Amino acid sequence: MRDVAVIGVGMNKWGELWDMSIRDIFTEAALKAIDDSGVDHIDAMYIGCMSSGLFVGQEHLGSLMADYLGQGNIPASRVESACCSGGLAFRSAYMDVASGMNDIVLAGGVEKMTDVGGDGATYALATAADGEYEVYNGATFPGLYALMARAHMERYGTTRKQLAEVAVKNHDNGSKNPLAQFPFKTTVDGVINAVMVADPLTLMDCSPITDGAAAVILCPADMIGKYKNHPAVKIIGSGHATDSIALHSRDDFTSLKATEIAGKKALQMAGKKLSDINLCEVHDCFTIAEIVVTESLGFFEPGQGGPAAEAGDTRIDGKIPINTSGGLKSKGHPVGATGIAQIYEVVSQLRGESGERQIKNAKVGMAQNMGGSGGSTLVHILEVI
Amino acid sequence: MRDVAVIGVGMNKWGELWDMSIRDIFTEAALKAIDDSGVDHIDAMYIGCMSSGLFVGQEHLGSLMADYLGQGNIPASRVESACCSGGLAFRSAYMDVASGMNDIVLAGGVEKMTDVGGDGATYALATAADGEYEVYNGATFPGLYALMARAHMERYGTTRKQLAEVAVKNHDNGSKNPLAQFPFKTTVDGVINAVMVADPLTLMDCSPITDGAAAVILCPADMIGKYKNHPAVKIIGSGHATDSIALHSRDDFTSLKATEIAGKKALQMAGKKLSDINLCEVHDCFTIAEIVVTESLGFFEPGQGGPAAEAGDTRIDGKIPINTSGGLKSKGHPVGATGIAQIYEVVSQLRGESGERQIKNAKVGMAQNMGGSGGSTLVHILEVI
Amino acid sequence: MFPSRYWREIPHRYRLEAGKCTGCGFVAFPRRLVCPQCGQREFETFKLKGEGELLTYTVIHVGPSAFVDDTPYALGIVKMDDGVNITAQISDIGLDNIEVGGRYKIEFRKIQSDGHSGIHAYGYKFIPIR
Amino acid sequence: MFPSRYWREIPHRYRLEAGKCTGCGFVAFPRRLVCPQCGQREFETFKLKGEGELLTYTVIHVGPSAFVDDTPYALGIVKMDDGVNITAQISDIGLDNIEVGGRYKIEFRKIQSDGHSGIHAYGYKFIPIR
Ligand SMILES: [Zn+2]
Ligand SMILES: [Zn+2]
Repeated sequence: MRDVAVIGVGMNKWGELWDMSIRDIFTEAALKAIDDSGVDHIDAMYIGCMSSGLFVGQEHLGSLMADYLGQGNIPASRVESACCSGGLAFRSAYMDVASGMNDIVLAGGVEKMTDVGGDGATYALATAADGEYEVYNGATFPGLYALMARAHMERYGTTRKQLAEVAVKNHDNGSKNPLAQFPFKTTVDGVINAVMVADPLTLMDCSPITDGAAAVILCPADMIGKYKNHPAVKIIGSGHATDSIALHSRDDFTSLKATEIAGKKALQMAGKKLSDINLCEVHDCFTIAEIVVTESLGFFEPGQGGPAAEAGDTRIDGKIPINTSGGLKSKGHPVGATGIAQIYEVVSQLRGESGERQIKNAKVGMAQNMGGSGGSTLVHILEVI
Repeated sequence: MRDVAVIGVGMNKWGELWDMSIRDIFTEAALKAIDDSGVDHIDAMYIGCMSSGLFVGQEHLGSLMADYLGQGNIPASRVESACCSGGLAFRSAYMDVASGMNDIVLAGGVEKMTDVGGDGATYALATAADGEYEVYNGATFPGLYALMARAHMERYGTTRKQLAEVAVKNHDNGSKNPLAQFPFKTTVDGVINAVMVADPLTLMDCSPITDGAAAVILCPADMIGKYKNHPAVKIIGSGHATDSIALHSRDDFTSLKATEIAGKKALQMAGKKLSDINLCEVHDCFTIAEIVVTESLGFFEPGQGGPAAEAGDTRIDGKIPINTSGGLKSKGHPVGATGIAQIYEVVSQLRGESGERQIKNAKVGMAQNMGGSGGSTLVHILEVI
Repeated sequence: MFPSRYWREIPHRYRLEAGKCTGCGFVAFPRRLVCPQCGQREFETFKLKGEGELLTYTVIHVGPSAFVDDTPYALGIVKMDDGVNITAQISDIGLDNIEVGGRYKIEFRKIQSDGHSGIHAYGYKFIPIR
Repeated sequence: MFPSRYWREIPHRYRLEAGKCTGCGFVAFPRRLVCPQCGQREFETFKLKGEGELLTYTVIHVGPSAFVDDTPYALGIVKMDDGVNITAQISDIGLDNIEVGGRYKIEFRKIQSDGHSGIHAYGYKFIPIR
């Protein structure tokens, strides 16, 4: 396998982008990534998108986006793994370059979620769960994560306040991210007293409905000499694993096996220990998710994710900064784009270009992107060179 | 890049599979491929599916299918490129093995189209075209291919009878395929006098609505010694290209540029000439498609595809057998599965296992799989070793 | 709702028919074509007894349109004594009285009403065993 | 139908607003962010004159539900004199009288009616120039 580097990143301001179609949202982010990298063309493209079919009545994004990006007749593929479609696009582009098939490859992610109403969005998102044996019986995504939260609280004594601390920290970070959808700050009381969605999770435990896109440019590491706008960042580890689509089919609701396996694979491939990681973007679709993921990746012992969040260990100046970007919670969660936006953040931090939220001496960063209630996970590790 | 071989193929009987869910349809075909190959596990999986979101309200097939195939926590990805999602799954699996990331990889395709009614299926399929600038104005898929047919007839004098000959030939072939959805034979008059769908195309010019799946197993060529149930078949060429999603955005409606480019790329990579190809499966979603594709691949000069079909050049005993399987027309067209079923046919022919429809001395075979009105195309070339 | 899909799931939803692997005894609900535990492909029909223990639950306040008249409603995962976990709504108990570890049995109930035509869809719910 | 999507396309559908690349003159309908011909990203608003020549057509006998009352209807691609191709329905002419090469102009018409509420959606159709 060839070594692969990320030489460009791009992302637009996320939010309710009423005046933009999905084709324009994607193209805008892709052009930013191309500009950032300095390439004059791309050889191939991967687009992560969860459900443009249900959200905007349009499939076949490979053809559509290659067309609107004006890059000629290049190979362009859409990949899907629910909310980790973006992470999957990144891995697909990585394998494409690593295999030697193409040199300059764009990995992007997009979701246009606000063309349908809240109920349409709930329906579309629920297709990431088991349609016949979860959704049919009334399960929603906040509901599934609430089931995990309850189990975690019962087993480890995780508190309502600890969950809220995750949201408070991520909104703090997001307030320093000019591209975040909700850059306001919040408080523990603000989270706990928000409208109840699925007990114990309130609206402020949940990531929002968002329109947005992000894109990055990959090339073989031995070609980076040509593109030196920024410090070069290498992809040193990639892990991908699945788990049962239904939460109830798993032995344990307080850990995430796909995340555990994907994390270990990525570390092994990278030849790194967890203590080498300087920052990590994780899939905080709900506050409880960040707590469970940080435990399943091994940053904290099982049951210690909540206390660690409360102690500030995951803040920008903490032991292991988690979601310096603001996470899905504050930055927004256009599902297909989220995994690429995580890479955007990790690369920006490793380059030292994260402005107000920059952490010190970031050399190695990790991104964990998750689909459904944890039925699929991608973990990537990047290092600045 | 490592050399890659196909060591197993599987497919179920296609049709209206009322009593099977999408998870069972896929799993059945995948188990057949696993059995055919003799492998005791798979390392990773790619699933081509156009729109399980719109057809059955279920996304996240990577997690679902890995779960129901009982292969543990393997990486499993869903890829989509409308009606060539299967071909894309094959290419993705090929690159995965070629890159060295995984060894035993399953490429599968599935579509469950009959859970929705005809109108729901029409809506779902139309998402492969430009939703805002074609479908909004009343375009349907038969309509888009009828626009190509009219242009081809005006420019080259292609006749109504020549279109019909494609359907007659493909039903002849399909009548020898025990897995085909519609293994009946038909006549030129039978095609021409069928119900008009989009002038000049009748119902018998159109591929049907189908439930079905197919799967193949890939491994590095240097591992085939372990799996010798059948003659080994190597992947020697892979081409992937896109074109504008809207038919009207193209300079020419009588040829398919993405097919032309993908075909050339595949031949170049394989180091073969068109005259080396002993059989070809093409994407005959409509009769006119087979004529245009055989021209765009270069088997016939522009305008000669119709006369060639009439002269019998594309029959099993003709100069270049096209769609020995019966094609999409007779075999059925569960959109995400079609590209993998083409590989199934090519491998079966190259192994000499195609029974009544076996062609003589098949050494090199080609498969061309197309999305939308030609907005994306995959071409693969395989050789028996 | 997809009618043929609904019809196909009736053996599971109405009759709690699972599959038991003839190789290792793994209980699959719904039935499967291959055992995730031992890889065998033969299952015998196995009717769940339908009693078990609540592992976790939530009360859903914001529900999908098909359930909008039912909110707030409780949803839980029960570990059946037969060895399989099931997700369903919890009924016939005050929302404040639900506790992890409680015993529940499965009963056949109306699950949702679909769209304008108001067709009812049926299935199983958890009812407390007192 | 998706209301915000419909609203977003009004400049194209109601006013035939295209974009003309300031670099090479390429006409983009709908407007684009980058020119596929020269790669530049500046476009000026350009109102299509709305006349051109029919390149190909079909008569659709089996239509989607939104158009089911309209079948059979003709659909064609017209090459606008402004240099861009457009797909739309052909109206105000007998289905047997349509010919490739005919001259057509664009008119603003009702395109489809959506679902039970019967909200009308508007846009352009091709009308023969006699
Ligand atoms: Zn077993
Ligand atoms: Zn230009």
